[in-house]
Amino acid sequence: MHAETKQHDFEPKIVAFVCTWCTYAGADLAGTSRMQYPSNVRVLKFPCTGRIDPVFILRAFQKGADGVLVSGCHPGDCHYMAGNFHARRRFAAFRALLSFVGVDLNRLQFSWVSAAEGGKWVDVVTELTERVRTMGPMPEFKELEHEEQWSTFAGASADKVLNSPELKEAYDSIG
Amino acid sequence: MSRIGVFVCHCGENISRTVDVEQVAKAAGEIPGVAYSCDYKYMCSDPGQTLLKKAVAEHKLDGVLVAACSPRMHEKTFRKAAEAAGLNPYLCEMANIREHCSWVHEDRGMATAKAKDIVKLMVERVRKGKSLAPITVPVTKRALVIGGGIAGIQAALDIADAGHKVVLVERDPSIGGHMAQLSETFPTLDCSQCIMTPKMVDVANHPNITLFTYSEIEKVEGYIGNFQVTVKHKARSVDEKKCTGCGVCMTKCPKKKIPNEFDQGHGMRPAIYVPFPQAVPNTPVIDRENCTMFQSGKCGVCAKVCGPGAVDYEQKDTFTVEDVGAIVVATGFKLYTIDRKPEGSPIQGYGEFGYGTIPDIIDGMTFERLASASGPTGGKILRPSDGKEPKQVVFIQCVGSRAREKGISYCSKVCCMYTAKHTMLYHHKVHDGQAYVFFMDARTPGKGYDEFWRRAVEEEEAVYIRGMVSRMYQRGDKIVVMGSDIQVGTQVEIEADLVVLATAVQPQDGADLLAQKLGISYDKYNFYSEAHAKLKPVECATAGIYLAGACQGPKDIPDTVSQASAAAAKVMTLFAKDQLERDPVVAKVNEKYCVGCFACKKVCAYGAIEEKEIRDRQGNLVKKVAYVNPGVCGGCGTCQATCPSKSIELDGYTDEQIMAMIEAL
Amino acid sequence: MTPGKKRLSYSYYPGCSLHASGREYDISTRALFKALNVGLKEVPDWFCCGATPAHNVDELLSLSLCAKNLSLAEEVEGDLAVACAACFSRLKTTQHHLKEDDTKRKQVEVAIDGPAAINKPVKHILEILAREFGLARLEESVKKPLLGLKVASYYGCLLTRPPEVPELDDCEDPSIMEDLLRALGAEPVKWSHRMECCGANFTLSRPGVVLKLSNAILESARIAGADCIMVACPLCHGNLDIRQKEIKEAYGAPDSTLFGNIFGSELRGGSAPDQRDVPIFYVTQLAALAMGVASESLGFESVITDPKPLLRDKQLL
Amino acid sequence: MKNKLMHLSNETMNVGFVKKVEALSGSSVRRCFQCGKCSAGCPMSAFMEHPPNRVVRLLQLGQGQRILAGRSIWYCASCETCTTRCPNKVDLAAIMDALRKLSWDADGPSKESYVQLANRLFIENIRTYGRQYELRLGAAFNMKSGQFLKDLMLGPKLISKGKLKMFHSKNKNIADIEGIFKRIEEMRKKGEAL
Repeated sequence: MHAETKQHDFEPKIVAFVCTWCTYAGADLAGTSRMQYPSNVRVLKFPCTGRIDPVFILRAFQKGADGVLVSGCHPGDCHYMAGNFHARRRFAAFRALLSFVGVDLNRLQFSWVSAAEGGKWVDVVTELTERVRTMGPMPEFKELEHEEQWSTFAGASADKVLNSPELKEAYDSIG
Repeated sequence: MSRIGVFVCHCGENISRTVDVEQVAKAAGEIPGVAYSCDYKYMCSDPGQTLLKKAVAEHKLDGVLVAACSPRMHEKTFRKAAEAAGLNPYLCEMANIREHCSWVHEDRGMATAKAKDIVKLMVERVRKGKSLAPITVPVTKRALVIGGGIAGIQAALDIADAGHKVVLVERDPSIGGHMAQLSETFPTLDCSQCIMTPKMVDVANHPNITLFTYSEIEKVEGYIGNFQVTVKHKARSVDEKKCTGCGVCMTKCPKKKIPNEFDQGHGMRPAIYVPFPQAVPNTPVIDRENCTMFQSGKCGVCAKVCGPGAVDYEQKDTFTVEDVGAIVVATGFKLYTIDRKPEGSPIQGYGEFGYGTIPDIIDGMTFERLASASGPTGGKILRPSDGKEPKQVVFIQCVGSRAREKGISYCSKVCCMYTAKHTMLYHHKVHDGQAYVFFMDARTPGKGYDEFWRRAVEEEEAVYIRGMVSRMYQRGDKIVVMGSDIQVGTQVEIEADLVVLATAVQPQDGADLLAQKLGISYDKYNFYSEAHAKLKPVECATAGIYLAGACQGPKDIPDTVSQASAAAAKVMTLFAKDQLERDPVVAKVNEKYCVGCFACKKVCAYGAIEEKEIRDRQGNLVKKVAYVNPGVCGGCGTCQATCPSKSIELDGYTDEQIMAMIEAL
Repeated sequence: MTPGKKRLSYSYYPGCSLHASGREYDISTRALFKALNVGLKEVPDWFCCGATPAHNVDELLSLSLCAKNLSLAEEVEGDLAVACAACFSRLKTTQHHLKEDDTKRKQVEVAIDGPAAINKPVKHILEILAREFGLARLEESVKKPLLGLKVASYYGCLLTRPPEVPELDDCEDPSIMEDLLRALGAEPVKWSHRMECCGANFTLSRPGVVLKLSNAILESARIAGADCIMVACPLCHGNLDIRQKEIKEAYGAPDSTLFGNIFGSELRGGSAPDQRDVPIFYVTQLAALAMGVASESLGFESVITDPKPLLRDKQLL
Repeated sequence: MKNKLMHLSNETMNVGFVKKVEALSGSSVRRCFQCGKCSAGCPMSAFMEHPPNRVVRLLQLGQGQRILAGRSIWYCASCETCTTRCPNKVDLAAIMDALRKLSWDADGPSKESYVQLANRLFIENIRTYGRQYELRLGAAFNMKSGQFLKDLMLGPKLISKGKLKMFHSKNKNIADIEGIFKRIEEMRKKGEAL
């Protein structure tokens, strides 16, 4: 039987950002094939990995994710021709940045999973879950969030953010 | 959105077995903004859909979430139902609690917890969703067909017969392609030219077809329904309008010993020539590399003898831009050569066959020309080296094909059949001759195909030897063929007079370059990729571009013609409407914030982003901003993730929606 | 007998074996037909059909010999009944070839100096019993049902192959023997080697071949739990019966083959190798026994692998 | 011979021989596409150096001499399994018959094999007696094959069981048989029959 039937002290929260054409379909295939994997993962669907803004990843860590998976079509197989290439370059830079600020890169995984790779999806998710489980919770960004509201998307409406006079001035000066 | 309805499906027992659906529905009902929630055995069933519609009306819902299977399964179903209930279909979403939850987890508690989470995330998505309207684009009802072989001809004729204008572009001086080169065709042995040339003439005479031969595709812009294709018309050096096709220039041309490509280099042609007598159009071209006039400036005989004065040495390449709504790609194939290849080429020739240095080792297409009544030998089977009639002919199948070591692991599909045909043609023409065929497998799926092959063996007395040839070398005027018969279990040696190689079918040279211009994908061999191997075998992943014939993969004539007609049918389907409707998941620019850096333009794979000038009332340029052409936008969202000022947004996947979902984690 | 139904009557071609090594087949056939009140009149002065050796090296001779026999049989009233599977196969093959091939027919007619009787119906004893006399009537006529007798019915090669020639039964899954056995009250066993070759006429030239092939048949019958094997061919009978002792010596305990050494005991459930005698019966012997014919007139004394202990055990003697 | 390099040409492929086989057997040789089903079911395959499918394959290549040089054809039991199961209607049993006849006629190297000897004695018996005389057949076989002790213990047993007759009477119409043999020989001499 699978690991999920065991009781663990720590159940990490894993967020997966996936493209709809390859990895989402691959995860569907894992389902139709009745494969089993840890239930820790929450999937967010995007049209393409090219759509995934690094800010999403930061925000996910902030909002309680202990591990993040980004997964899309294999290079060359992008439904949108080149979106995954842009994503690859973007995340290569982003990883360096994360590493620089001291985030353990073992918490963030990039994998290519095609629509035919249900088994690979299971492997990737299982591996990441178990790895993050051994690493324990990730407190850094969460603490940060309590300290300051630095994002326009921090739960508050845009009005509230624009309440600061500096921002309002800046906003009015545009266009 | 403050009145959201959540519908949790049991999917029989598929979901309810591991997920407590009642709890999920109850938890959903407690999410702020959810006005109604319930669970039901089969949401996709007719009563299930009715339940949804009724709930929308009764509870005045302004957004709907169905927690059930994958949206890839039933999103359309429920969006239709929502639309019928008066909601915008894009305000209906699905939470996947089957494929991503109940089927992959066994622990009921954890699966239920996960299902609740998924529903929570998706409720946020619905909450931030926007009404979207489908996008319409106009359709130019004019098609472009690239390639004038049997595939292109068939597609062009079908589309033209349906009443649409067609532009047919062919790279060579005449249409006809490989089929015009063939002698007789399997499995009926009817003469290829007899069935091919009437179709060529039909193309030339069809009022709806504009034929450009000796022309190539230079540039492709636009999108489905609205392509702008730049066609390069290579300088023919003969004015097509003036030329009457009398042929005097060809007879008078002093340079006559140029190997004719149409005869695989075994016949001769002059420097001003038509490739073969039935060529369409019957207008010659000057082969400038071999023409004395172009090489040394001294000659000009053709211009002198030309009555209408059609020869024009000054002619230049010209370009036209064709507006078309659909493109059929039918560029066909070439044959693998066993020559030694320059270093670095992925495909190596056959050193064990002497790298093609033995003149009497020929390929299948050359044999076709030898067997053809219009060929260099007038239909007599005579070997190239000394013109003698070969009495022992060895055919070798799978040369290049199914040879991983040569870089080709696919089966070329047509060789088994045409080799069987060759043995028959040979037997008909050389009664006392003996044909041998070395083969690994005889692959003859097709109507009447296996019977045809068996006829070659049983009635036409071809000796088929299961086994391959290891080496060939010249001994006197014979070619020693060293092979094996794995059924007998011995080595076999044959002293052959002629050896015919069934060489692999490969995509045309430059297939990759054309694909890049068209924005279509191709495989590692350069064969063009269809959108789906089974269900979309004719369409490219790029909308509005269709495939026909061997450019997609090795194909015989019946399959090619079928696919060409299928591609034509797809074009006609597209042309049946004046406007094209498409999914409104496209990017939009907030011109107020856009600073005109055009980072988005650089990353857009579709070329959908244009520069737009914003002017004041006086007409002074205020700033330049990006503009997304909704007809071209593919909806990947790369631009949005790239935009530094966050002023471009993909409908259906806005930052607001995604951030709301992340917040709900 | 059904009232008004004509008494069945046949001409009879016994063949060489039935007058020699297969005499008990002939004896029991005659006894059975008498018991069933079916007429049987031997064709006078019949010749050897040529059997396998003739067609092996000289097809024309083989066809001519059979054609000659067929025209001799024309003189006797009734369809031609044949007991020997080999003779039956040769006679049917001859008719089949001569019907299909005019050239061969003409050559044969020259050789036998007369017309070939290609339309004389040729019937195997099995056919006569199961179809013409009929299983129902046979069942009615049984006086001493063969209760508790587990029989492996062995068809061999020539009764059914090739299908267009004997036209007796399904060529890969026949049931005529089993049907017959059931009618006689016996229990046909399911087994694997019903149609395998026994080695046939190699008994003279290559007995080693016969030992190997026949051993496989006997083994299979034993594994299936059969008490005995029923045959319809004197050659098969010869190989399985006369050579049974030799087979045991060659392949018997301890199992001399590597396979036998390693797996033999497992296959047999850990017990010692099964060395049971497997008596071989002709179909007519069993049928006659069930009809209550005295066992003394069934030629059991000629059989090498003595069937009497088995029959006594089953209280059939 | 079995694995020797095979030179193929119009000269080395004996098509005439193959045509004879086809005429005698009434079965096409070329029709075989070498699926191997005949060899799969042949009870004698293990005893043959060329299994049945290879016999046909060699015929397809006009290599009759390779077949006749071997003993495969004499190990065919004529069980007809191959013919019955051939998916392509090749009558292999008949082809085997034809090959044996041609080997017999050609005085082939295997003519005096035990099988051949048994066949010859069998046919001689028919010519002399009209019917089989099993005792003589066995005795003559043992004499001629030099296996004087073969089945030594079996003979007397069979005699005592009445399975072998000591004496055998000729058919009354034995002249008819001689006529058949004579007329066949005549036809062959005149070339009216193969």
